[in-house]
Amino acid sequence: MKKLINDPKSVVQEAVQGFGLAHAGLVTVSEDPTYITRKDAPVAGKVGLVSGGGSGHEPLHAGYVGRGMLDAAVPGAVFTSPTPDQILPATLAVNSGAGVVHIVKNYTGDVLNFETAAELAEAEGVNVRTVLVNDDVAVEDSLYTAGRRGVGGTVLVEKIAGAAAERGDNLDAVAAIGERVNANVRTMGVALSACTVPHAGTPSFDLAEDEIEIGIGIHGEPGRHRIPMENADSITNRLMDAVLTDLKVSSGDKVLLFVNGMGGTPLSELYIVYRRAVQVLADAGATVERSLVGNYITALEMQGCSISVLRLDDELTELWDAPVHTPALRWGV
Amino acid sequence: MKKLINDPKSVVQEAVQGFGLAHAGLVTVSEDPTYITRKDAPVAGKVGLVSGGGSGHEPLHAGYVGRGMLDAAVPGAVFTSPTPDQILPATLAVNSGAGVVHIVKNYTGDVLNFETAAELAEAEGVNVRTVLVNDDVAVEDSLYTAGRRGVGGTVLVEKIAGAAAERGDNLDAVAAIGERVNANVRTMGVALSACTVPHAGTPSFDLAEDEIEIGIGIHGEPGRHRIPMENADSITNRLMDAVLTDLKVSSGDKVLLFVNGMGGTPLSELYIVYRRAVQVLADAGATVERSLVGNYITALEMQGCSISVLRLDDELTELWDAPVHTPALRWGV
Amino acid sequence: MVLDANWAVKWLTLCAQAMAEHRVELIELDRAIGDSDHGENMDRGFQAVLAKLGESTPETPGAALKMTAMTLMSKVGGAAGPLYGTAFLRAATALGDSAEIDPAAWAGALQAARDGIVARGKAESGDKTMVDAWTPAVDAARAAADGGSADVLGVLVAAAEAAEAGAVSTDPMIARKGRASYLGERSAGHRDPGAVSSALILRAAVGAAA
Amino acid sequence: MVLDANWAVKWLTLCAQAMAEHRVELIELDRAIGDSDHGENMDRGFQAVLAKLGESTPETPGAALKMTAMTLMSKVGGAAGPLYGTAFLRAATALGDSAEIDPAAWAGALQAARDGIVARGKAESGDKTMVDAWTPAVDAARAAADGGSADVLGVLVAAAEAAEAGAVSTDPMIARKGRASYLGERSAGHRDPGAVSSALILRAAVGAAA
Ligand SMILES: Nc1ncnc2c1ncn2[C@@H]1O[C@H](COP(=O)(O)OP(=O)(O)O)[C@@H](O)[C@H]1O
Ligand SMILES: Nc1ncnc2c1ncn2[C@@H]1O[C@H](COP(=O)(O)OP(=O)(O)O)[C@@H](O)[C@H]1O
Ligand SMILES: [Mg+2]
Ligand SMILES: [Mg+2]
Ligand SMILES: [Mg+2]
Ligand SMILES: [Mg+2]
Repeated sequence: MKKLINDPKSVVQEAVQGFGLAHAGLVTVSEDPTYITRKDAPVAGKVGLVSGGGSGHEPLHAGYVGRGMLDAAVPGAVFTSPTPDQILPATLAVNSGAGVVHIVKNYTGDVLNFETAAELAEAEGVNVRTVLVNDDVAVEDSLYTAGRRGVGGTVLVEKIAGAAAERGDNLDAVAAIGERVNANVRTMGVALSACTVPHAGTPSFDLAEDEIEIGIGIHGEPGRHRIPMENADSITNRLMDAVLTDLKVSSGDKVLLFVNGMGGTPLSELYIVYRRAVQVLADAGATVERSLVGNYITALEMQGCSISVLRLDDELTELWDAPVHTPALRWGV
Repeated sequence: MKKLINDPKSVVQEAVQGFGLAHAGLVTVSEDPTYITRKDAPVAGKVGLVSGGGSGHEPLHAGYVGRGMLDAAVPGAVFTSPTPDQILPATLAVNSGAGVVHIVKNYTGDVLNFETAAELAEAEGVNVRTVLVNDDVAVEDSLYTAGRRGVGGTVLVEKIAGAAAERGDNLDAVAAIGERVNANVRTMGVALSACTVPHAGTPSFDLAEDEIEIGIGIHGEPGRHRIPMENADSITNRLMDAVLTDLKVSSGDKVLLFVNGMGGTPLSELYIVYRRAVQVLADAGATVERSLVGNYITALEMQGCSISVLRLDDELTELWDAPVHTPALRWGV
Repeated sequence: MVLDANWAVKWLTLCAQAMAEHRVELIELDRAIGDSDHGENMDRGFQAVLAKLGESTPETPGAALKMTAMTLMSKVGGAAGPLYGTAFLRAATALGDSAEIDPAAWAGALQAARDGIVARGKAESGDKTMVDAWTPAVDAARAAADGGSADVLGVLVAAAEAAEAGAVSTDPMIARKGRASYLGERSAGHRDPGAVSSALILRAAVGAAA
Repeated sequence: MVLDANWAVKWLTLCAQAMAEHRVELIELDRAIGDSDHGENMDRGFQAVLAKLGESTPETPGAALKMTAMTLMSKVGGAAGPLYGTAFLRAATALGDSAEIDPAAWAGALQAARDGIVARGKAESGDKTMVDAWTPAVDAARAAADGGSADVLGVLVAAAEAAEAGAVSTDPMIARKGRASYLGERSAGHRDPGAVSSALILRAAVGAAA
């Protein structure tokens, strides 16, 4: 394992310190317990948005703290959800009195820790709503799983709910918008290589030179199944097929297409995937109204990508377009 | 070699197509010959900025086409400079009559091809100035080399010269600003792993599990020397040492600090490097006034980073802060 | 042999030792069907417990377990943090202020811990989780305590052995809760890391009493 | 045996064949001290030349070389594109409209090509570039032509052999031009890819005349 780190145990702490130094104008970093808040938090009258999860998915979530998106991000250890004693103070710090929305990716650990923090915050008089993101079509949402995972769609939920909060929507409205995004987005991912968790030191799974994992999440878990390597168009077809079927995309739909790199794949390859995904959508009669291509929710240095399709309506489009000013996503300001 | 591609021979073409689809509001893509122009080019009265080089460094250069930065980008084959028959029409397409600045990274191939294109453009009545970027302190600039390479500093030259052109500076002034940036920026890079050029199919060099290459460029060339793996702080010290010595940074200097990922390194690691680099600058009495952290000029999926330090003055800072609206760099708009 | 505050301190110390020793093994188990962090999480958590024990010595077993609950809750994260946090908290509550624990009380504490895990995580037996170590452990402890023949050490041993067997029993299971459930059938043929760490904890309880 | 338009077409066809055959070898050489693209660039360039030859047949050797120059210039890129482009262009200019090339004219064309490469690239002998293949080739061709004993095939052979020896001579050199110069002393011990492709081109000229 070769990484630009000093000590596996200090990876998160030092990365957060560097992040704080690089974006001192935008964010404030609390080191113990670790969380990051928007510089001007709490924003008077505004609903606060808090998200968090294991580290290793950067720029998620800290990169999305700022105007028009998150008020706070709570990073856990690498691939380990944060703890209530981090989530609670982050929640309190961004509560202006208008309440706080927790955006939680659906993993047992995240759900349990945010649940506890929400209870504790409620006990301190803060109204908390939780938006659970579970957009991963690779996992069947049934009694026999922990439910679909939250993956690429999380970025879209954070952006759009963030815009709703910024325009002054109340607590329930912001949560409702977040849920609407989640209800209309589906994601599917592929890995060409595994990633290596610093403290583990070995790749999270073993993949032969001619194999790929279809249906991976963002934690270096193996995917749903393993197939021989295929070309970009075939892989894209597979992912799009799963996404479009589950989302029931039909002719005339307007969508946001999000091709996300898992961390170790060159941007040029993401554009090759994007190109094919647009063709698939066109064949389905849908039009791509907005797009996002890049490394926005990653799994360390994993090679691969995920494709998310969000069905848009006018309001979601308007909120997507609204100004955002964070370290990792910025426009209109 | 596992890559999200269809055919090594169509990588650039398909990536450019995807890029054009994803950023149709910002850019226009010419496919044969291949070049990308700003949607509203030529901008009346404005000096045109053209850059280009081999592909594989995305988002450079096409990602920087747009308001406040480049008017055109000319991508060659992977790691191969583009040809005059691409550069010439790109130059003509963005010439509003105010002349065109070529921003050229100092590599024999780029220099020769841009030289020819500039001659041809001049023959068609376009005034061309060339800004040669050669910020890589890993290479000695002497009679015994092809001179220092253009690496990380290129992004800063393109942004700042682009802002000068946007505010209405004339041809010589834009070129002079570009040269001033180049004169005040130094870069040094490290690779933890090699990258694989699609048509070659094997990694560009072989590196043992406990070795790193110090002084790499952005083409997967081996570096100046190979050393045993070190921790992030030691590596950062080495890079900063070379950069600060060559740039003669002294107490009181204000700088822009740019930690660039080579493509396959997680963002969190770049922040760990950034953190140490800030400490080194503080020890030297310099203050970091602006910063940039991320994958901005890459070498496919290479793992590693480069550090660039640009000595700022008030004008350069103002131009850095000026609005920019491109696929890969955006603020103030 | 009595289960008092001294025993509790020794137990937690042995837990910390066990997690450090089995850190890599637990990471490897989690690597196979999860995300490679369980050993790191448990080690970090129990090292923090050890640090707390260095700061002040709890007066009762219940106080020791409550401190452990709070520490694990704030240091472990992931799924295991809240689950073990709840388990230790419920056990602490069950033990109350007692200075010494008798077999029945211990069986009751284990039961409370197990119920806490189920209440939080909603897993059933056979879902390939730590519940598959805890449930047989609780049953064995209860049986040993109820039988009346076992002394308190016998109850600890019964629980530990049952937990270990329970961990082994997860091998062929297809996970239906937690991260391993994403793998579907591919999760079969691997041992659940949380069940293994649970068995380590219950085995440490024996060591502390021996 | 005369060097006419037919020969030129055959030469360029054999060049394309050679580049395709040696594509991987040239990539490997460039991988060691450059950026792994030389074989790909040359193959792409000469495939384009081949395509042009399929569209229309040049009337003179000079016309064939001029078409080659323009095609390489627009299809090869990198350092090799402009350098070979200039080389073929200068050679074409030297040959003018002649329908047939005699030994002296061929030596002159090679000289012009070499001078073009030096004018563009500013490399000297010993800098570990294609110049180290071209300069001995020019000298050998000139000597053979001047001696008067060699027929035109002899001149071609002399140039090819000298270029091949020249390519081998780059092995111990430390690069001072082009991408390999960044490596400093680490460039020694490797053969320059451009010198090898140059030797392939000059060897193909022999094949076309044989
Ligand atoms: N719903 C659940 N109920 C009981 N135990 C669970 C549940 N989900 C996960 N676990 C346990 O947690 C263990 C994983 O813990 P850990 O790796 O630390 O957390 P994470 O899965 O968040 O990475 C699993 O091996 C399993 O025993
Ligand atoms: N200044 C120069 N003069 C002559 N030949 C050069 C010069 N620079 C590079 N070359 C030749 O070009 C070859 C490399 O070509 P190629 O790999 O296609 O281009 P690039 O170096 O741009 O990737 C070298 O092997 C060398 O022979
Ligand atoms: Mg985890
Ligand atoms: Mg090249
Ligand atoms: Mg885990
Ligand atoms: Mg090359």
